[in-house]
Amino acid sequence: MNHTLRISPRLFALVPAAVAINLVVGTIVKELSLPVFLDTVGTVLVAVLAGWRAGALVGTVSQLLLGLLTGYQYLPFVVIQWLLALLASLAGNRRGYAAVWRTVVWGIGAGACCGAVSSVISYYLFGGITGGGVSWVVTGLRSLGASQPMAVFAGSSSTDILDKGIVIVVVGFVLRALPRRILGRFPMAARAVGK
Amino acid sequence: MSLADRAHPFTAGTVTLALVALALVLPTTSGTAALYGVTIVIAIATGAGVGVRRGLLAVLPIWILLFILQGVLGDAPRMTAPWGGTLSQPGLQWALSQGSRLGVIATASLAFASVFDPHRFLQAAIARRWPFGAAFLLVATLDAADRLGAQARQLREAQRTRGVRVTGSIATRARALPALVFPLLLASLTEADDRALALETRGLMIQGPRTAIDPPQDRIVDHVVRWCALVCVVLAIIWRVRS
Amino acid sequence: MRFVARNLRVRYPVQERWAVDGIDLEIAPGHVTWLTGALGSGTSTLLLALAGLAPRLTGGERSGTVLADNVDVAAISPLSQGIAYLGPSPALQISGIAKTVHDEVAVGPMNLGQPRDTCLAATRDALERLGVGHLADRAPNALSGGETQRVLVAALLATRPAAWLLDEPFSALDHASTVRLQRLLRELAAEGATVVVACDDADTMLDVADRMIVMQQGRIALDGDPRDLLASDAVHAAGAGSTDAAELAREAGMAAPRPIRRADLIDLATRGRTDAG
Amino acid sequence: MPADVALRMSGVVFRYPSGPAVIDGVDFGVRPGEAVGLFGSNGAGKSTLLRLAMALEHPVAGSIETLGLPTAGRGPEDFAPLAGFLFQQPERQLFAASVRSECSLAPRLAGWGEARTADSVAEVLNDLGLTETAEEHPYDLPLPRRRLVALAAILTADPQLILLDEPTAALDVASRDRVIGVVRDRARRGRAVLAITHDAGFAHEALDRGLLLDQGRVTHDGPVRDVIDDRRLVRPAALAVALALGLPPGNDRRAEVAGALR
Repeated sequence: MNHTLRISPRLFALVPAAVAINLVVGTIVKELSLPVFLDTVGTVLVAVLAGWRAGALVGTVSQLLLGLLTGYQYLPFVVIQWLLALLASLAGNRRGYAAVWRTVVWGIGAGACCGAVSSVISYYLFGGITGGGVSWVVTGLRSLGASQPMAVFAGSSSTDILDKGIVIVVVGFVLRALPRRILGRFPMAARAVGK
Repeated sequence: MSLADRAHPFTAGTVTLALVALALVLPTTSGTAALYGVTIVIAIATGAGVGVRRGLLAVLPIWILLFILQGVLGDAPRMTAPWGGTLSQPGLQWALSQGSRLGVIATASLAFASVFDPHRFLQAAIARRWPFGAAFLLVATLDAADRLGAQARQLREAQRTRGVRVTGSIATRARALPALVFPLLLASLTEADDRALALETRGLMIQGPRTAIDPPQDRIVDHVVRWCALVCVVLAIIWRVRS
Repeated sequence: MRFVARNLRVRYPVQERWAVDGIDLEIAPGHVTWLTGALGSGTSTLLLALAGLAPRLTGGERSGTVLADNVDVAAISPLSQGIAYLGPSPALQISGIAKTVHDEVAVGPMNLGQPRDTCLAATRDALERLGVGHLADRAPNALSGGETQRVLVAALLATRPAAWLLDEPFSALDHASTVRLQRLLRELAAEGATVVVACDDADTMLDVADRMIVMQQGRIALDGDPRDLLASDAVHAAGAGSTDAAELAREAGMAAPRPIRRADLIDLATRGRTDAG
Repeated sequence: MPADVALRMSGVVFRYPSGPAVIDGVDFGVRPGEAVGLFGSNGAGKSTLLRLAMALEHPVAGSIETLGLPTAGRGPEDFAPLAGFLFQQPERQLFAASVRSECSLAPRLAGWGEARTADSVAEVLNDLGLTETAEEHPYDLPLPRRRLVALAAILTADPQLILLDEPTAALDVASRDRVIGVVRDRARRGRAVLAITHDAGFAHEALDRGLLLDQGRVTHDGPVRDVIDDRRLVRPAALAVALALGLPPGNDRRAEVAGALR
């Protein structure tokens, strides 16, 4: 990020806010002890409103910040944030947030892709271990006799489909309920909900 | 003020990155295990000992799973375990090396986090003519996360006074989610425009050189330590490539 | 700094209505100009346009010209041209990069790249002049609304601007702080600065403003001496509010020109009472 | 079932863990039909007192009864909708896509039927002059209007005790008069109001009684005009003229003073 990359003041205001949303929504969900993370709402929201590059930037800064709180052993998973930003923006260009069922379809699709990539990462870098809920699923499947790659893939993608799927559905609800004022300021949002 | 607090922010950063790089580069289990020991010593010596405990907490679950998945359920050749069962030889080897690698990364980064002062880092970045945008983004994000966190706590109280129940069955708690999350998103998006205005009117978008108000001291010892860390990493890479 | 607006029209995105709908205006240094009007009259938009922030940052469109010392304000970052703008919501304008109030006040000079000792001297003077020296070591996020407002004015003062564009700068201040800021605005104008204040409270601006501009639906409805306008019916007719005393006198059926200060109304009321008694 | 006293605090002491006493022995009550103001400098404990009344905080000593129910062992959701609480920057809790649906939240959570909810929402929106913006998105309204929506959203469930923290902050004159009207109307209809304010005009026009708080103790409890003494709060013109003309408390508001001046 150097002087040449002319980031508009709006992006300098939006990115910190979106990273804060990623962290704070994740904390709210943890406090409600719900069985999902939902720590990528900010990434998806900005990817739809300001394009996948902005979304990827939000994901990257979120990962850097998370590293300060929980350690940088999960830094390689920043790739998932980039992928999710790309898919969220893609969905936006194809009116993917216009109705609940569309968000569910895109949610499952994005969740499966993210799950697949994260299982590859966790398989090669962590031998299928990442700590947290998904690893216990993997261990369970392994002990049932599933092969290591199979267990890791099934474990990662099932939890990611649930988590990323809910994030995209939630962002869908938000986008469809945005005031005219914000829709006017973010033309991509209007297209994402098919207005 | 511990050693780590007094050191120049870039020094603490460089040492941390060096340890992480070494953890990824060093091949053998004995190498990564030794490095984990070195990391613990450095953290405690420089007054960032709290990073050791936090790092341990972060990787303990991973170690247990590594042992089960790789050690117990790993492939042949097997070896007899002290309690009579069998363990996978390569699996255990891999678990120990990967486990200690993750231990180094977690301990180093959490030790660094415990002494990281974002404002001091920003002053250092300004003094060294780093691109202001990147340093600003990191510090402004930490600030935004604090503010939004406080806003979320107030919102939870406000919605409870309107009758939203946040405890009880999983369905009740899930139903509370929109009331606890959507206002934050709407407020953040609306206020992003006012924030953008403020960034402009406070001069944070000016491209010119900036003045560091109280830049941290960058002593000779800081330079020496940074160079040493760099040299270690380069040596490790050369050694790894050659062997 | 002299502002000249010619046939200025400004509109926000998605909105058909022009928030500022054809304004010709000249604002000279050395005076305090007070903008007022009902909600939606366009005072805030005019301030944003004068600062070069609308439409560059707010989106939407602008037609006509706004010149600050013959330079079009649209292209420049206000602070680097000596224009200090303070928006209506204080908390959102804290920089987010300062650990203490002292560093927050130093953010302006820091960004302008002024020499370090100049920055520190300007910061000290500004803290003292706004009476917020005792907050110097506090965290900027932990201040009350009023304290935040005073710290922001100090932060702008530290850059020694030639022009001040302030949107509701008194909104969160208690009585003592209001008096202090009133005095400061008078001093800044006397020192040759151009001061423009959008404010909804006539009693606060009565003894501060040299010139009163009442806006209605994006146009200038009235432009004159506050003391004359506030005593007349014109302000109410233009949808704005006069002072508390004048509004009470009007509700009591008194004809214009009416008393605009509380003390004058009391004299009138008690003298009227003794004559009748 | 309105209790004879809407809010009672006896011998209340409150401190944050290992901190000084923020509320240091407070006894007072608010009866239905009363509109009471809480005055005092920043840090005197005003907000804490309001939070204690809504069971957002609990005292270390003494007892609090909100609408006849002890707050001990209860949370704010147990008092909704009988008690309503307006926070500072209340617009930050809005999330519905229209003013009408935002205002329907509290009544629905209280289990009201559709018809009863719709009637209550219509009435409150009319009181606050928001009827024509009922289908608008709250975030499309200017900030003062959005704040009125937040106030409307707590009034639609008809709370018996209305707790307000700086209800007229950042409002334009027209919106402020709406708030004054609503507070006086609810008091007249037997609801109890307890409001923190630094707005002398609102205090004089809308409130009857004033409690002055200093370092966690009530140092004055009497007619609100005693607290508006030009030292702490600048007297509005109506009060100044009323005092000059010797008009008694309760007959010294704007309308009466305007009449006397004719």
